[in-house]
Amino acid sequence: MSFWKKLEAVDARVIYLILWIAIGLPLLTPLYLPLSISPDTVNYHKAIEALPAGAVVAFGMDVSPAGYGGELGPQARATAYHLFTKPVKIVFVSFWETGAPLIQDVWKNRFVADAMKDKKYGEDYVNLHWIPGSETGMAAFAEDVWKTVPADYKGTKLADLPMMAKIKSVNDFALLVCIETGTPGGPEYLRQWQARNRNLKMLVGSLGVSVPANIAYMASGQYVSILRGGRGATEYQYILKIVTPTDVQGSDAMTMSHMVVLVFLLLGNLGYLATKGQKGGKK
Amino acid sequence: MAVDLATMLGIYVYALFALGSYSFTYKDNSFFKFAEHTMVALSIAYNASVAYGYIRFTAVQPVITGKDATFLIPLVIGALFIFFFSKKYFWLYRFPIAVITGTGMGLAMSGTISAQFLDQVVATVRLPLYVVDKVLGFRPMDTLNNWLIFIMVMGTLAYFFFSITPESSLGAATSKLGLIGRWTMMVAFGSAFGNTVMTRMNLFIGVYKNLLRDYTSFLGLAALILVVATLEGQRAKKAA
Amino acid sequence: MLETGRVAQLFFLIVICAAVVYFVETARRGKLPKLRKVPGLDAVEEAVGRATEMARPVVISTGIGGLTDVTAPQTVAGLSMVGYVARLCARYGAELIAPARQPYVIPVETEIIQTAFNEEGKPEEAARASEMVHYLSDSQFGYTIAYLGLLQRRKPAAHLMIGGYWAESLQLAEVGFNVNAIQIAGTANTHQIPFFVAACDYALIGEEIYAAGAYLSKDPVQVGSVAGQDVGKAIALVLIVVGILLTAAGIPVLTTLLRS
Amino acid sequence: MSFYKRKELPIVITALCALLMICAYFFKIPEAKSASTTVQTWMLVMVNFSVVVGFVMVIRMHKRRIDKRQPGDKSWLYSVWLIVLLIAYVLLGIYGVESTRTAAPTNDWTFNWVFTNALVALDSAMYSLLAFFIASASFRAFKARTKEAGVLLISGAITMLYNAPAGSAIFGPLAPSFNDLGDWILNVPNMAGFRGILIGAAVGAISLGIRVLTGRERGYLGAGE
Repeated sequence: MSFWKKLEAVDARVIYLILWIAIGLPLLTPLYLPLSISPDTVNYHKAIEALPAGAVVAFGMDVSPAGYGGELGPQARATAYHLFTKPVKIVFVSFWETGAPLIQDVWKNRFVADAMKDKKYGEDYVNLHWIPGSETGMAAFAEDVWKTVPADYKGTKLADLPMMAKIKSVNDFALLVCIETGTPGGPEYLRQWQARNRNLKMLVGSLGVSVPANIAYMASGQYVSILRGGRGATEYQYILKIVTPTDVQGSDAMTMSHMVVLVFLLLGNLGYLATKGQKGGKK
Repeated sequence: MAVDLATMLGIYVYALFALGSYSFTYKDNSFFKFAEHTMVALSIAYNASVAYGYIRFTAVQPVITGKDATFLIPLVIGALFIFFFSKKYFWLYRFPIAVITGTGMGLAMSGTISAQFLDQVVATVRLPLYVVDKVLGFRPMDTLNNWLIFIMVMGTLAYFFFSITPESSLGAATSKLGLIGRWTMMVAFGSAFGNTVMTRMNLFIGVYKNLLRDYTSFLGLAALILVVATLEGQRAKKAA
Repeated sequence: MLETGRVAQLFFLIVICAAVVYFVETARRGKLPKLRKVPGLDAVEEAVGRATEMARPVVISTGIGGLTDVTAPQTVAGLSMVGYVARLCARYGAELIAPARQPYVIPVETEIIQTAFNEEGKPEEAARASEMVHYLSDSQFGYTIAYLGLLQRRKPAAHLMIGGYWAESLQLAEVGFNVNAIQIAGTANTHQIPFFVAACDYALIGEEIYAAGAYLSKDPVQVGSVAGQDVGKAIALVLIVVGILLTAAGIPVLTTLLRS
Repeated sequence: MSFYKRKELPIVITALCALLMICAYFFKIPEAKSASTTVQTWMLVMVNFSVVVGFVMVIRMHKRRIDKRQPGDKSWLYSVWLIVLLIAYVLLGIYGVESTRTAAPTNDWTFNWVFTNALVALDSAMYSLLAFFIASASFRAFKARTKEAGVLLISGAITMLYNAPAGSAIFGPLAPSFNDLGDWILNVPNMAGFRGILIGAAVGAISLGIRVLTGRERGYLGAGE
């Protein structure tokens, strides 16, 4: 048996073990590998910086636990932190049943909690929790917020939340930040919110898997910008200067994991080219 | 650092389920099946609970207090879902489904035409095929990119024409254009592939980080699961 | 009366809908529009032929989608392919295995296979159609584990996957590759297409599975809507060409019109 | 069979609801707009009842597994656990809603604890299993057997290097040019490809809609006449 054939016949579990070790190393000691910042993240940051005082921002927390546990958690926390440092009003809402309780999890983050200290619930920000019905829920919310959401997450009536007095429909929002796992997400907001309010700017916190499709919406100007998966989240943290050692470890681990896959891909294909023709039968 | 019991227990539960799920990569075993069944039960129960909360306070409350009795209508129609399980009255189940599908379809259709059709067309139409910057003058790279986008978008669209057969001259031209489209999409799917790797790896890193919060639970449970899975594997081999 | 900025939208919505309705209705009245053959279909016949030569089975699955939700068109396309492959298997005498995830897909699939074998004049095999459909598990990962086991045990020479596939696509394609099967796969789930292209011999991309399904089944609604959708795409293409030339000529009239 | 039991009436209702939404979106008719908002809010209530179907279906299926258990096979115990846990967690959720007097069961401490520690762990871990499969498939299955697969893999490899935070560093002084290449792939061929796919998908969605509206697509209404 040739070297390549032996290599190809390796137990998949060996590959899995290599992955555990390669990612584990940077998680134990940060390597402080370098990082460059992509233009999309810069534009994302700029769009929030440019918000005028008093602007109303919708924060769509449309995430699954898995999305939040991976790339979207850091994105959501960094975005919330950034928004809370600005003199704007924020309406948190979720069209994913699993996303709503995670809004409170975002608030627990050290940096977010710190930025929230001077903000008053009901005057500067509200949490309207979960709205069912997916795309229909979005349409209903866009047309009539008060009719769709009678009360906030604690059961307080909207009439008792001062900032909601001026927020009746999608036309009252200047910006929508959508942290999206899937459907409903950005495209549904485009169809139901931006189609009704052509002036609504949109920022999207995107999973890596959705980046390629989201680029098309960005190129057409429908989205102002996007955060590109976990990479985008890390870059954004760097811009905002809220990077912790754990984040650095995560970023290093990301590099390591990509390198592992690349090496496997390379070895696998070298082996394939080396043994090509020996196999027979298979094109 | 003192950690309260609930937090500690939480860390162990998290590790049990995360490692139980990962144990599938070693071999199928009881811990994985336990994790899988727990996930199904919890996710359905979670959705049912939030649904209950919504119905309770958005619809039932206004009806009970007499504030808005019209909510009785969706409550009754919605309740027809239960007839999904009746052979005799199955037809009743179709009414709530009809309202939900119709509303969703209507909204999606009216929104799609602007957001995904016209806006994407307009964005392509707006690309200048000869880019001149006021300061920098003629921009060859930008010009080339715009041409490429123009041709590649057309190619991708052409690839998905199915009712033009390649015998006609129009068909031959379309299939040539479509070929460009197929290659364009291969590059695009490569990009999708790379970005999928990023998402999956980041998710694993996120869980891994949480597991590393506490070494005792992580390593202890990992060892336990490995031993049990190995023993189970040996027993299954003997039985077979 | 019309909302501002939505005139063009309504116009194109009506045009696309009308095109689909027109082609579906003429197809129902017996005038089927001609569809081109999707290239992957030739590969299917070759794969089944090879399985026959090697006396190894053909495995075909229709994904993990349902028949009652938005994933239904993908499953239906997969079922059309099952019918085609079953006919080929009957003709050549290859063994057919069809793993299934959704319990309610099973009777439909069994009937399709039965009809195919009957039409090819193999009534004895047709009677055993229900043994060819393997119900594995309704849970996504349970289905995957059982499917992988099946591929490893039976070592098919041809492995086809047409329908809605999600996370499992990768593992199925990997194991199919490792048992040296010729693999032909297709799905409309964009995220999964790269895995199919990278690990399979032939990949049907996105809408191609609908076209292949319509081509094979000759179902008027399917064929009609494929033809009708072509009109929609042709409109986009013409708008882009005319518009970009007008823009180049410095006349942005089309953009204004489309936004009206 | 009587008229109302057939599929025609539901199809008419589907079409009417869809047309109402379309009218309210395109036309300035206040009556249509307010009617559409009302139907939408009603729909948001109705759609919640659909969880009952999944709930009962899964219990039935696992009950069948328990009933059909074979001696020596212990796997039915998982079904028992599933049913018990399912019912217990729903009861806890209902208790949470009633005791906190809010629509969110997660306002209850215990319910939220299970959500954060069990459900979040399971969801994340199950989906991240893919990380392992991608790694092994990269080594064992993703081969440049055709030119197309070759192009895909090269584009994928460049994207991965570009995405890895320190990936482009291996190019040393050429790193910025490499990043430009990564950006170019994303913004030119990738964007063009996905734009084409999006336009095609939009047409497909509209086509599905009109088929449902005209009653040519009936799968969503279930089997039977």
